[in-house]
Amino acid sequence: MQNVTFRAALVLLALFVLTAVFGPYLVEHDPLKGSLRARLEPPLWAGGTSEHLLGTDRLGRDMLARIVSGARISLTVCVVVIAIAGSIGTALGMLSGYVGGWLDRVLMRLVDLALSLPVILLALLVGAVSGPSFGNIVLVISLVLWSQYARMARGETLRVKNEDYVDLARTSGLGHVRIIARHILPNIAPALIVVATLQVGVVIVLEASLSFLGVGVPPPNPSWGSMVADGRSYVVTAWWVSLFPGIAILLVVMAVNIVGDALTDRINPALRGRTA
Amino acid sequence: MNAILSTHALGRTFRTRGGPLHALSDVSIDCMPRHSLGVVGESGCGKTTLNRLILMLDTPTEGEVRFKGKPLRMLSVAERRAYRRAVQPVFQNPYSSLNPRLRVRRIIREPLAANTDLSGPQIDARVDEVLEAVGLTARDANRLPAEFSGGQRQRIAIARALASKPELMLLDEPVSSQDISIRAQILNVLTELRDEYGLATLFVSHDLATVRFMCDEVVVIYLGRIVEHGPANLICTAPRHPYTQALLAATLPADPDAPAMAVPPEGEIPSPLAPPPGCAYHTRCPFAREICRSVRPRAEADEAGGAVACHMVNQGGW
Amino acid sequence: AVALPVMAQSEDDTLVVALPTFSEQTMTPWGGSGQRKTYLDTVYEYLVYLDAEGNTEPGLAESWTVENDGTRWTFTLREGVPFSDESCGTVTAEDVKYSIERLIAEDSRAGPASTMRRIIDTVETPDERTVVVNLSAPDFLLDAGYFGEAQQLGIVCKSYSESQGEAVDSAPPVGTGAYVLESLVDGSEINMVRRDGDHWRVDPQWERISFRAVPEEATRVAMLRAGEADIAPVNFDSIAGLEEAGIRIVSAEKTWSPVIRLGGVVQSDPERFNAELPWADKRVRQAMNYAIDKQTIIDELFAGQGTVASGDTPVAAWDSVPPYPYDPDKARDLLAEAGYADGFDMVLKTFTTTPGAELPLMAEAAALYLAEVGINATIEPTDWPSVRSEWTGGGKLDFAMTHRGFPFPNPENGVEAGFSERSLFASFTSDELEAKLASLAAETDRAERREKLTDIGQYIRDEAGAIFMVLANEPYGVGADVSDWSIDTSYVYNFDRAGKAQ
Amino acid sequence: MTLLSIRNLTVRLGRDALAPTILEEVSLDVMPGETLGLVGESGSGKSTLGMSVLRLTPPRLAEGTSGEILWDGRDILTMRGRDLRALRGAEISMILQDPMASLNPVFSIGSQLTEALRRAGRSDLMQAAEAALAEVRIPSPAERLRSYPHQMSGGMRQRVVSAIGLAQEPRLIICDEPTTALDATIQYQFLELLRALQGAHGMAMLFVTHDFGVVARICDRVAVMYAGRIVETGPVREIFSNPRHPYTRALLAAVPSTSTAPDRLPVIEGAPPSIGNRPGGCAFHPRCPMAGPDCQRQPPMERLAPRHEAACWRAREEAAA
Amino acid sequence: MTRLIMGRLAEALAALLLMSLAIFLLSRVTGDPVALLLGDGATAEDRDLLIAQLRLDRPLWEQYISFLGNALTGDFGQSVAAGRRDALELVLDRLPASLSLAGVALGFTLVTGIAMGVLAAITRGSAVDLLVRIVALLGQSVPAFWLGIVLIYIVAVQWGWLPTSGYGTTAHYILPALTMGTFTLAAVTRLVRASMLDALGSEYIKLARIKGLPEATVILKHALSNSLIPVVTFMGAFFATMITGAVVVETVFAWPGIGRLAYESIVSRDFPVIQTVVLVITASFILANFCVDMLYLAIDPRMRDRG
Ligand SMILES: Nc1ncnc2c1ncn2[C@@H]1O[C@H](COP(=O)(O)OP(=O)(O)OP(=O)(O)O)[C@@H](O)[C@H]1O
Ligand SMILES: Nc1ncnc2c1ncn2[C@@H]1O[C@H](COP(=O)(O)OP(=O)(O)OP(=O)(O)O)[C@@H](O)[C@H]1O
Ligand SMILES: [Mg+2]
Ligand SMILES: [Mg+2]
Repeated sequence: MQNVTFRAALVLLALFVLTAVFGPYLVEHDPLKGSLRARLEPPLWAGGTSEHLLGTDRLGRDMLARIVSGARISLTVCVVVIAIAGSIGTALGMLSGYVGGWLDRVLMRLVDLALSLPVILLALLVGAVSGPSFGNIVLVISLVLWSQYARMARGETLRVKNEDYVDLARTSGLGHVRIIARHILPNIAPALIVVATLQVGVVIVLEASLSFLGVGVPPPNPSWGSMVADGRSYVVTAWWVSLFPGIAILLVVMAVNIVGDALTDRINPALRGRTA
Repeated sequence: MNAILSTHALGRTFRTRGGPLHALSDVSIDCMPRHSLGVVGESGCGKTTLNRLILMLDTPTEGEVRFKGKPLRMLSVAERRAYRRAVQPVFQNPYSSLNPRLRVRRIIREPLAANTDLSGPQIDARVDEVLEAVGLTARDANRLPAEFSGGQRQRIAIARALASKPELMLLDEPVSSQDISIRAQILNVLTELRDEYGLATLFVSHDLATVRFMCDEVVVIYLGRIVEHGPANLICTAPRHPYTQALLAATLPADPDAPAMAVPPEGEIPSPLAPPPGCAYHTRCPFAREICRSVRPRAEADEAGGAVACHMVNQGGW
Repeated sequence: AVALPVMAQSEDDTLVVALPTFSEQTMTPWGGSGQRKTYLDTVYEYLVYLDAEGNTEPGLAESWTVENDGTRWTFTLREGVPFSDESCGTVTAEDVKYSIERLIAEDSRAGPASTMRRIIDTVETPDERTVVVNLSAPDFLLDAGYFGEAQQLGIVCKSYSESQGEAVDSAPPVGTGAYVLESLVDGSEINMVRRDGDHWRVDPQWERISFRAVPEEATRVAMLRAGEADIAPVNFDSIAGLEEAGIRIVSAEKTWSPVIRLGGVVQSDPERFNAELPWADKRVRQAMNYAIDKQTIIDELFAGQGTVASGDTPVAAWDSVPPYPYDPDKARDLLAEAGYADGFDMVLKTFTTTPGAELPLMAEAAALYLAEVGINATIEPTDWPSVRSEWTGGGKLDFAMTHRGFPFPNPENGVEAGFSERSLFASFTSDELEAKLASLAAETDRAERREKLTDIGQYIRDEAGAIFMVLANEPYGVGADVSDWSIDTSYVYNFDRAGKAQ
Repeated sequence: MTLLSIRNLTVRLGRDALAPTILEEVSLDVMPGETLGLVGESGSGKSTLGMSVLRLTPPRLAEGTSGEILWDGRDILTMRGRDLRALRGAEISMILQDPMASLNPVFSIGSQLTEALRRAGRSDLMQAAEAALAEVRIPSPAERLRSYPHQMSGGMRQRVVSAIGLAQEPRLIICDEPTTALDATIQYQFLELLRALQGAHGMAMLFVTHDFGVVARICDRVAVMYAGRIVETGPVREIFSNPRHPYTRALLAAVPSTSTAPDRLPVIEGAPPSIGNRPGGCAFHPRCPMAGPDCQRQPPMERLAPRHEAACWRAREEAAA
Repeated sequence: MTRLIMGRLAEALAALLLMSLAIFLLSRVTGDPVALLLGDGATAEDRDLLIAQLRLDRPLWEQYISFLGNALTGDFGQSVAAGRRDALELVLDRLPASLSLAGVALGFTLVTGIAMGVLAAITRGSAVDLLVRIVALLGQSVPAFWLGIVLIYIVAVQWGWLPTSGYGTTAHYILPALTMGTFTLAAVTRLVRASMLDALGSEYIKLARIKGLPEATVILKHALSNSLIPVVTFMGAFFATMITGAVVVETVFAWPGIGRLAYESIVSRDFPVIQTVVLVITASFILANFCVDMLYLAIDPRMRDRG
């Protein structure tokens, strides 16, 4: 049972990545071009035409094309955010755990503070400073998420630091940098990968909320989150506008979580549930 | 003959929430070439602390460790490298002492690459050599630790220690996590290597029987202090300190007909945060007198080449 | 903060109006923007009212005259109109004078405060019932304009306001309207209850009017559908669905004007004129007007509720000015002529206001059309304060923005706000236009003024001072419990005149 | 008259008949009042055997359990909820290996102890708890009732665990390596305590350990396990003086002692097989110096002396040699 | 104990200071409220007048210092937009609505999450387990605003069971709390399931079973009490998520809380209110974390003996 779901999730994720990479070459419509005359057309089976399988949005753009190219945008946001938040969080967390002492205390307080940041307000402020842009979203979401990596990296570093092989490396006279690079980082990486996996969903949903408040991925580029946000006024009249990107989000989030859970089970069951 | 390594009134006090914790106090030992010294004591008595101080993983709060007569903190960079080559540890837990992400070859190379000037091929040759010395094969060098059993891992750890041709091996309970059949194998490997390479060993253990097997000389520690010190056969047959006697009594022989020992242990081990004044063992000692409660006994050397820190023994009290 | 609401107390008698915002949620006419008229108009009354055709009707002023080429207005007050607070008695000239002076005071936050401050010279009260207003510039439309129902000069009780001191903005309002404040929940509900006795002007059918702040349009629509709200402004896209569900749509006709304003073309001010812009060339501006199929945008995005605009604010005098037709070929020709055959890149900033949720959508639609003629417009969503401070900050702007053209109480002031060099908000002028405006300001003949105004409109249209888009309606969903209700013109909500279905 | 009789207990990793077996065809009897030692190296299945008796194995192993465990003639393996609960604690109890982990960290000693006493039908719970602590020689028991586990030393905790185990006066107590985590001197004290308690309550004890010293000290009888099977059982003196299975013999020889210091310890080459790749036939044969072709077949348990049995084709030869 | 509290207090002050500085700077560079307050047709003189009135003409550091100084005396300034109302009063007026909603949402999340987590743990690997985890995940993958709107349409409009929006009665809490709590539900469920599995596999649970305790006691008393410890650790973070989610949920459900106030004040550049709101939110986080620490002491005896 577990295995079947895990495989299904993996396949789904692979599809997601493939769609993000190759999808735009496969759909015939331009996700940015539409015709006002063909706006809000329902999907094929709900009375629409084969021209637009999943219908059209409020500017007459093809939903399928937008969902496909939205995959790329959402994936890019995820990857960039996770790369930024992950590297900052990991670096600080490792430092905190490795050095210890007052630095650890200060950094961990900072993490607590970051956890209690009213993120969305900050996002709004930042959004207001320079308008919503891809960079801002990434910045703001990273600002929220780095702390999770820092926590995990610190905890794991503390664990690994106490492993005898680290002491052995020290008795061999290895420098701190080498010890961190060779002995600590590779051994805390799996836990961080799990965090990263589970954060994919968080990022997508957070981006959607920011879009709702008007500081998400700027139009006309479609992200799944902004598509759901755009479609909220049509929940009754043109349900497909928000439902399809919503389902896309749902499937991906579900898949990454299942994969993430399975990874945790495999990599380090002690981390189960302690992430994201 | 000069000691490879010696400790002089070595002490380590940890600052903890509960106050100062004297993990180790006034410990002086000498590790002579080709000589094997055992350190026995129960959990928390400071065995690992001693090890870490020697390995420079921790710094003493009192006293010092000397390498061939020179205090560790005064070593030059080159001497430090030499020290790191000369003194090699093997730790208790073979699962934690091998980095699971590195192949065996990398693990064994590490001290060589860091502390010797050997070239790449020379190092590789050395890796193969030590692997064979501990009963593994050169092929094993390309595997990951996870592919080995506990006993094999401990062999890898020993190979790693052996690689830089040390003079002294520090063995911190190297077999206590092993099964009986594996334990014997490792102990044999260690004694064989010791004889073959002419190594000195400092063997730390909580088990008197293992120490007896491994060592010429034994130091008994209780709550961070040496209580008795002497040749292994004497300690295990005619212990004089009441604690050593209790420890011996508690080391149950695999013989249903063995007589119960005269001095069975009593009471709890006191917290190292609040060690009893005077002789730390007086709370559990059946022979304790008034003086034991107030005056800390000094270790006095005797004719057998040992020393006992006990008022009663030293004053011929019993 | 007053008492908590009396929930669900005879909902049948309560007219629930769901509004996107209470704006500043202050209770004095001068305490904030005109958006608060939604609820304040049930409390405060005006000197002059307008009928359905926009003609003036007596309000708290029984009669009035204008003299001295439009610079001296005399209002005679209606007798015996009582304030809701007994201690205030009836409306006197002193109350009116106080209300005017308070509205134009330096710390007033009312929308028209600065313009009014500029034109009002002195206010005199020769007797209890007479108020004389001396203007520093002629204004023939003061009655229908700044002093009228569509503006913010609600008449307050002087003694009450003064006794409240600084706190008056959040104190329960005292006016002469048919309702008084019953209770409020900060940011959520403002509940008005009908005053006892007959009212001189209206005969309210609803015992209570409850205003609810519901920022999310989808929620407002849900409230209408669930019968929780009786009246609520809705988006054009919601109209079809609501009508299907049996909800009536009542629109304020042509009350606002979605437009795309072009930055950096305040040509008479070197500080604010950016000659490097493609649209510094009139032909480019015209091309942009030709390129967009505005009728389709109206049909599709505005549910047909609007007409193609020929100006960037709703001004009646410009009704005769013909709008640009949709002619992409002509647009391409003009662009080519101007040297932009391959088009150019531009930034189009957009934002939502309430109402005005359609602006970003309109921007995207416009961008789709502009792309057809080679103009690549990048949409930059932002918020109103940001663009507004950028726009009013002066300097050579290099972007365009969507904007919501407001109806001005006095169209001449509106034209000045948008097209006079003096105004911070100006989006386009030229020396020629400045001259025309000066001539308008000096004109004292009523008919001539109208003529000149129309001429200005035609000029701005020909110069393509903006990308004129739509003259749009403002749709409200109205539930079955409300029998008749209408918005005559913008900012006149008539909630106190809403009928109740039997 | 046996107290507990285990018959052909097989435990697999799951229901599947091909799943790896942890225990294979284990048969074992415990007599009233006796102490049976169960020795074997890590992974040989000692804990699984102990847990099976109380039906405490995780679901996957429970599914794969077959055979019989008879208690008063009733098969524990077929018991259901209420009967099982009546059995646990009151009839058979258990002391676990890790004194640090076997007490619930969030409840006081007193509350954990009274839980067990309440089941025994005691009404004077506090006094009874105090007495129970006093019996396991915990100083100032009244105060200790209010302590939390983390406030006690390992030895004390293990004594509390035994007090809980004994609270309902069971007829059999299973001890799963209860002293492994203890210091030598503390282990000694604890063993003495257990012996005394056993004497006082007259209960039988199944003592799991891998330490022959402990076995020699407290057991009447020993069962030696290797790779999920019992390879030899017998009275403790028999086993120590006359071990018949080569594995038992090798194990005994491999233990260092304080009384002698040989140059080399006799060793068993190789390592115990991990579950899942146990060799066919006698699981010990790849490491056995005496193995022959017949060792490819599983040797039956053979009676060598009245109470001494071994499963080895060479058991008799050995006696002769 | 006192040391713990003093330490916390010092940290809280530092955090508040840091936060106030960040917000101050961030809000000042986002443009000023002047443009918004000026009527159409205003001139440059009008603008200068307003700037002077709002004291925005003074240097930034001076503005900040005077803000800090006033804040120390409890004066957070007056709202620029909302008719000179006292900013603190404005925020405190809205605080109860937000806190009560977050409280109800937190309660809902905890109760449901714990129940689901326990259920999943004791049926580990079964279809029930999978179902629970999927249901929990659903919540995490649906943006709150969308869920809110869909819930309004289904529950309030279609079925007519609950009010669509607004504030006042108990019924008004249900949909927003559900919406707000759903996101963290997955986290709680996951956490409880994991720690419950740890607990169920632990030695002390074996001991409890060895005692012959009924299964319900074993699970609900012994296992659950330990599984709740990690939940408590994360409660501060959950609370933070709730308050953060408030901006969205309060907007959708027309809830008069500080989330929306904050949003509106940002949109109108109402500096005093922005600052106050953010500080109040930060302070409430710190308070919440402090409560969590206290709760920790209550639930885990091991903590009581530290420091
Ligand atoms: N970093 C530290 N901080 C505080 N106390 C410490 C630290 N390291 C060790 N101790 C304490 O010092 C004492 C000696 O510890 P050590 O690890 O040396 O004992 P040991 O003899 O090796 O015990 P074991 O047999 O359990 O390994 C113990 O009481 C331990 O708790
Ligand atoms: N739930 C389980 N799932 C999978 N394998 C298990 C499980 N429980 C036990 N085993 C395996 O069964 C074998 C026997 O385990 P058991 O704990 O009974 O050994 P033991 O003799 O008690 O060992 P030790 O001396 O280390 O306690 C081991 O190889 C173990 O890995
Ligand atoms: Mg140690
Ligand atoms: Mg076991």
